[in-house]
Amino acid sequence: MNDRLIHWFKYASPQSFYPLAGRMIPWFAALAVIFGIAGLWVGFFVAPTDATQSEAYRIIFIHVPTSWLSMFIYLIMAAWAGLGLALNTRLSSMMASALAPTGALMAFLSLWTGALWGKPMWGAWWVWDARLTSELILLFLYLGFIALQAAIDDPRRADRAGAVLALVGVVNVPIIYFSVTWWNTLHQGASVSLTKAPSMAQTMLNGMLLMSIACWMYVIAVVLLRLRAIILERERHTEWVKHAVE
Amino acid sequence: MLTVARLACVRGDRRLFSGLEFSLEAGGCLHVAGENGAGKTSLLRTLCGLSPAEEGEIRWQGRPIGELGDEYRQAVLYFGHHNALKEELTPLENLRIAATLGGLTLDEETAFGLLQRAGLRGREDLPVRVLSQGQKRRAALARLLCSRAPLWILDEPFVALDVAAVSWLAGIIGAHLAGGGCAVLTSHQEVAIPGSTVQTLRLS
Amino acid sequence: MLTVARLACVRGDRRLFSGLEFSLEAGGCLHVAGENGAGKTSLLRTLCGLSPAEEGEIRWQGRPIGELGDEYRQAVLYFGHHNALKEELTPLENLRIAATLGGLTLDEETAFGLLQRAGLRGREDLPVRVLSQGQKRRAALARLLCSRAPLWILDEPFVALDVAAVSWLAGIIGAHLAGGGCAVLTSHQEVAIPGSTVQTLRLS
Amino acid sequence: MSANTANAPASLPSREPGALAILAGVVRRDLLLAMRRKSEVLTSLFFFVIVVSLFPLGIGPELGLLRVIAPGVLWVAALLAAMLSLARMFAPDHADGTLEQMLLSPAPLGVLVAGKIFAHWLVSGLPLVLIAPLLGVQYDLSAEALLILMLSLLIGTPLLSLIGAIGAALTLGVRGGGVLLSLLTLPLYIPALIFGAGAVEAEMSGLGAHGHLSLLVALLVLCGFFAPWVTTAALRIALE
Amino acid sequence: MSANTANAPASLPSREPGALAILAGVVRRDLLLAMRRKSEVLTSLFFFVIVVSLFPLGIGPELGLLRVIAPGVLWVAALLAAMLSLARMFAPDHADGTLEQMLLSPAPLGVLVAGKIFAHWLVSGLPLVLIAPLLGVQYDLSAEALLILMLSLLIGTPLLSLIGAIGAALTLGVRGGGVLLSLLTLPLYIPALIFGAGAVEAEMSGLGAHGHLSLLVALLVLCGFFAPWVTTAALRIALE
Amino acid sequence: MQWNSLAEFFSMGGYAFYVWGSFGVTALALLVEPLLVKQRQSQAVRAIRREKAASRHAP
Ligand code: HEM
Ligand SMILES: Nc1ncnc2c1ncn2[C@@H]1O[C@H](COP(=O)(O)OP(=O)(O)OP(=O)(O)O)[C@@H](O)[C@H]1O
Ligand SMILES: Nc1ncnc2c1ncn2[C@@H]1O[C@H](COP(=O)(O)OP(=O)(O)OP(=O)(O)O)[C@@H](O)[C@H]1O
Ligand SMILES: [Mg+2]
Ligand SMILES: [Mg+2]
Repeated sequence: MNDRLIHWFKYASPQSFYPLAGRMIPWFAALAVIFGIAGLWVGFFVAPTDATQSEAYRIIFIHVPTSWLSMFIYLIMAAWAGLGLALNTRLSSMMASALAPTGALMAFLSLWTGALWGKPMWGAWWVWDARLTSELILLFLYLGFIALQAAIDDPRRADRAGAVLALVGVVNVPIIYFSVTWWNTLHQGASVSLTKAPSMAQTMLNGMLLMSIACWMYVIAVVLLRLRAIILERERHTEWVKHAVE
Repeated sequence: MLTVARLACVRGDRRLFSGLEFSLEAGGCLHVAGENGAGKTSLLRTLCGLSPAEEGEIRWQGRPIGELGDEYRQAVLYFGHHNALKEELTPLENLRIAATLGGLTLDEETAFGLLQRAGLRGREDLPVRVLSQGQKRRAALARLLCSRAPLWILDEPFVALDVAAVSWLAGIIGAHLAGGGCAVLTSHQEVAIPGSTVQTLRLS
Repeated sequence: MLTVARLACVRGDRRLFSGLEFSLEAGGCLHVAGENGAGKTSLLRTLCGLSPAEEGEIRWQGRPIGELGDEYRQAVLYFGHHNALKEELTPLENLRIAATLGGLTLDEETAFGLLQRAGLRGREDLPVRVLSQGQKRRAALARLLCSRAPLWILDEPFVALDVAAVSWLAGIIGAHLAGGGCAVLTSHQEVAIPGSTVQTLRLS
Repeated sequence: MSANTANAPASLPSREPGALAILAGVVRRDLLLAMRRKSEVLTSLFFFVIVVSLFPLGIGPELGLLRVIAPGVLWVAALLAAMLSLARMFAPDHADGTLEQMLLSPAPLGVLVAGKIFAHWLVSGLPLVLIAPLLGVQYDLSAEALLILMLSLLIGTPLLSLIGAIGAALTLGVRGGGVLLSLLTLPLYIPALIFGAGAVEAEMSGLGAHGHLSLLVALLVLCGFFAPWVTTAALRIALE
Repeated sequence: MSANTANAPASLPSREPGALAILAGVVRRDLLLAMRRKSEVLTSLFFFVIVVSLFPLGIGPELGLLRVIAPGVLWVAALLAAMLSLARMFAPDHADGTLEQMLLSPAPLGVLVAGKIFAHWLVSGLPLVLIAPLLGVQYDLSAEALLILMLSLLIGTPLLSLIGAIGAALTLGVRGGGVLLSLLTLPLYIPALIFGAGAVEAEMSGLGAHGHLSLLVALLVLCGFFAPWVTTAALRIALE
Repeated sequence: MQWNSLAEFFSMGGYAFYVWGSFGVTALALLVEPLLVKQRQSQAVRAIRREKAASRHAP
């Protein structure tokens, strides 16, 4: 085993990661606030009014980042869980558990903002569109993962069971997406469809990017925070935790 | 045959035992004693490989049981608090199914004979549901009669049995030991196995 | 207090016993013995009024139990093979619920004290599911400590208990008898109740 | 009786609760169990949500079509959810011996049963009423239709619990209880389904839901009187 | 090993069965149990029939409308019926200790699991396939549509059993297993629902069901390979 | 900048409910989540402190 690997394993132990995470959190939180303010500024005060959607389109600045994140987080969560299952590293399983609630929140916000956008644009809070449906199912997958872990008392068992589920789910997500797309496009009887602005103004794109970065930073900060709590809960009988909590 | 070194067991936030050491030779019988909640059942499940050991090592014929896998499973017979009987089926059907799972095909005649030896004459064809507590237990124990596993792990096997059945069971275990097998069992009473001396391990 | 005359019990096409007669006075304890499947559990359930008697009569304070209805139910405490515990709830919650069903409101303090007497100190707040076999049994037995029924009907109450718990339970039963109650119980072991002589009824 | 003093020492602070206290006790117990299992509450709720959300996936996304079938889908889903939760009304208590203890309890069995039915509704009926509007929105129902939907479910779900209790008690410990239970309760549920879904449809087609709703209320009153009583009798038979 | 002789006297006529014999043994055992319980087979079948027959009562008797929603209703009903029977795939064996014995059995666990999944399909999937045409007739489906319906169910129901086994194994012995099971399996079932109902709809609208059916087959092959394996892993985790 | 007055900003071209509903709920969620996590953390810390105190008092 070479030195770098040992170094890596050192940080892969909850004991050494706990303080590291504690030092990282403020930086990411600060970045989240800075990018968030910048993004909101661009979104509300720089980006012009949309020709077809008037001001309602400004929901995009929150809708798109949350939608993207909800999908990304699931992938990352499944990767960490799979790593934990394969290598039996405690920290990666904890990372997966820490990501899930935030991912679920992002999925919920994507649905919520989407529904609030849909009412003025399509005249309905909800349509059974491919994208919407698969986002709803993604939320179910998150909830399943969280519920399964919560239902198992023994944390080690919870980690492994959750990992199996997350991996099965990650295979299923693309299948769902394509099945739903195909289902929907085959019988396009719906009176409404997703109308996208033909070419997004550069400022809009900037605003969206800034907000996305802000959301990323937020997610990292809050996930690290939750990870610290999980580490404490799980390792509460070890000496180092008793020492760390003075 | 079975060697246990520095074994520890944790349930919830409670450490039930640690640093447990014993070894068992062919023909040996270990009686695990201890008060309620001492961790006897937990120990037995760990010995079977059903629960992972928190610390320490369990070796069978000198090799860790984790490595042995199927080979170890073939060598172990576990009899727990649960009877592993289907209430809707008859003792006869239950026994034959259990034998199949144990890797053995049992024809009806043989199974019939084994149940009679277990004292279920005339009850072979009733659904287990209507049997008395002790009769259920006997039906479950009939499995021991057709096992070829050298290591028997029995969790409170004498519970709910009447006096005759207790001495019958002790005889069965004795024959198993005499044939070169070994056994780990728990009980809150004294255990006397004919033709064999029983080591006692007391968990506290 | 309890008088049984010409009682018979039939299960399926099998007559388990018939012409059974006994009577039990205040302070008396009856140990029903018999091999597995002799009909002990069936007898006890009939005595409670859970199964109807095939033939014969059961009288409480001189009146047939069928007539007494609620009054008899108030007088009986039945403890069977099943623990009547909810696995998801803690022993504390289980005990308080059992008390409510028994027509008694128990505050948390008292229930806590009773469980401690049953030897569950430190386990009051775990779900029953994770308790050991004997601890479950103890949690169920705690119900006896808050019962005001004069007639206790206990089916194999000593099963799965360790030695300390067995003598604790015998003491409880002894106190109940000393207070003028009476008890019917089954067991495959000898039963010794401090301060009381036990009649034995052997079903064959 | 002199025996009493032996086991209830003077220091034991206890009193005999009245019928109402016992009722409250049973309800509290069942709610506690439901909270502890969580699933109890969530099973029927989640089942309801699932069934309702699956239909668009099977049928297609046209809102016009979905709106037409919405009252039927929502009510059938509620009925199935109620039916599934019935098996858990008495069966766990039967399996672990608690029901025996209830029968041997000095408290009147009728009160215990009424408590259990009420708790069952709180746990598996009320949540459906509360979530129904959210699901109705997915089927593009109007605000008035949503209101009538909630109202019809509010009257209808206790009815389902009451009728179902009889079936649950009758099939207790019987082989093949599951099917039997549905076989028995289903025909009894049909009037509730017809009036319930009918109320929403009538509202949507502008006819007014009043007639349907008052019939539902009449059914509820009738069952409220008789069902606990019949259930008690059925329980005694089942445990004999 | 010398110990062997002690417990298997020469007079005991027995031989070690191969993997296939064990598979057959497990299937035979589960079928025997199902026959003994009867309800096993009937529950999911009856549930399927109920759900399908309730809709016309809730929605109204117009055949035009019913025909449009028929594929969706039938497939959703099949999916729910399969989902409900899942809880009984491993849970009874878990409760009475048989599953422990299976894990300790020298036979490969994968084979045992495959046997159980196959038996589950025979008991709760196949009957649905056979009864489906009868129910389809109630919804005025054409003969071709009925054929495609049966075909899609014939491919789809084993898929449901396979996917469901994973969920059943994961939620074994877990608090609130019931909801969790539906929460976990539902999202995984959706592709099967969409392609299955889609096949029938495509046939009815004259587009041809071929594409949908081949996708279903592809899914089945995929799951046939992986599901027993994943289920085995989940079972080991559940019993540790 | 396209807003002539604060009122115009808040009315969002008549889509106030939708726009502020989205942003408001999102902001609320993003504020509440860290608080909940913080609470979880401090609960864990408190449990550990309690345990430590208990083991110090025990012999
Ligand atoms: C509940 C309703 C909605 C949900 C669940 C939802 C979900 C999503 C998801 C998952 C994405 C990311 C997908 C991707 O990038 O491929 C997305 C992106 C987007 N959504 Fe929505 N959406 C909803 C409603 C709406 C509405 C009503 C509109 C506008 C009328 C809208 C406009 C957009 C736009 C413009 C994007 C960015 C697309 C891109 O950059 O690729 N969404 N939405
Ligand atoms: N999650 C948990 N938290 C705390 N303690 C636990 C937990 N799970 C199990 N335990 C304890 O672990 C022990 C398990 O004991 P086990 O079943 O091995 O006992 P046993 O020696 O077989 O007892 P018995 O003689 O009663 O069968 C019990 O004392 C139980 O209270
Ligand atoms: N349907 C039936 N047909 C024939 N025999 C039956 C039927 N139902 C029950 N029995 C028999 O009735 C008896 C019931 O016995 P019971 O449970 O009362 O025994 P017990 O004395 O409590 O035994 P144990 O000591 O094992 O608990 C058993 O012998 C059982 O085989
Ligand atoms: Mg034990
Ligand atoms: Mg008995």
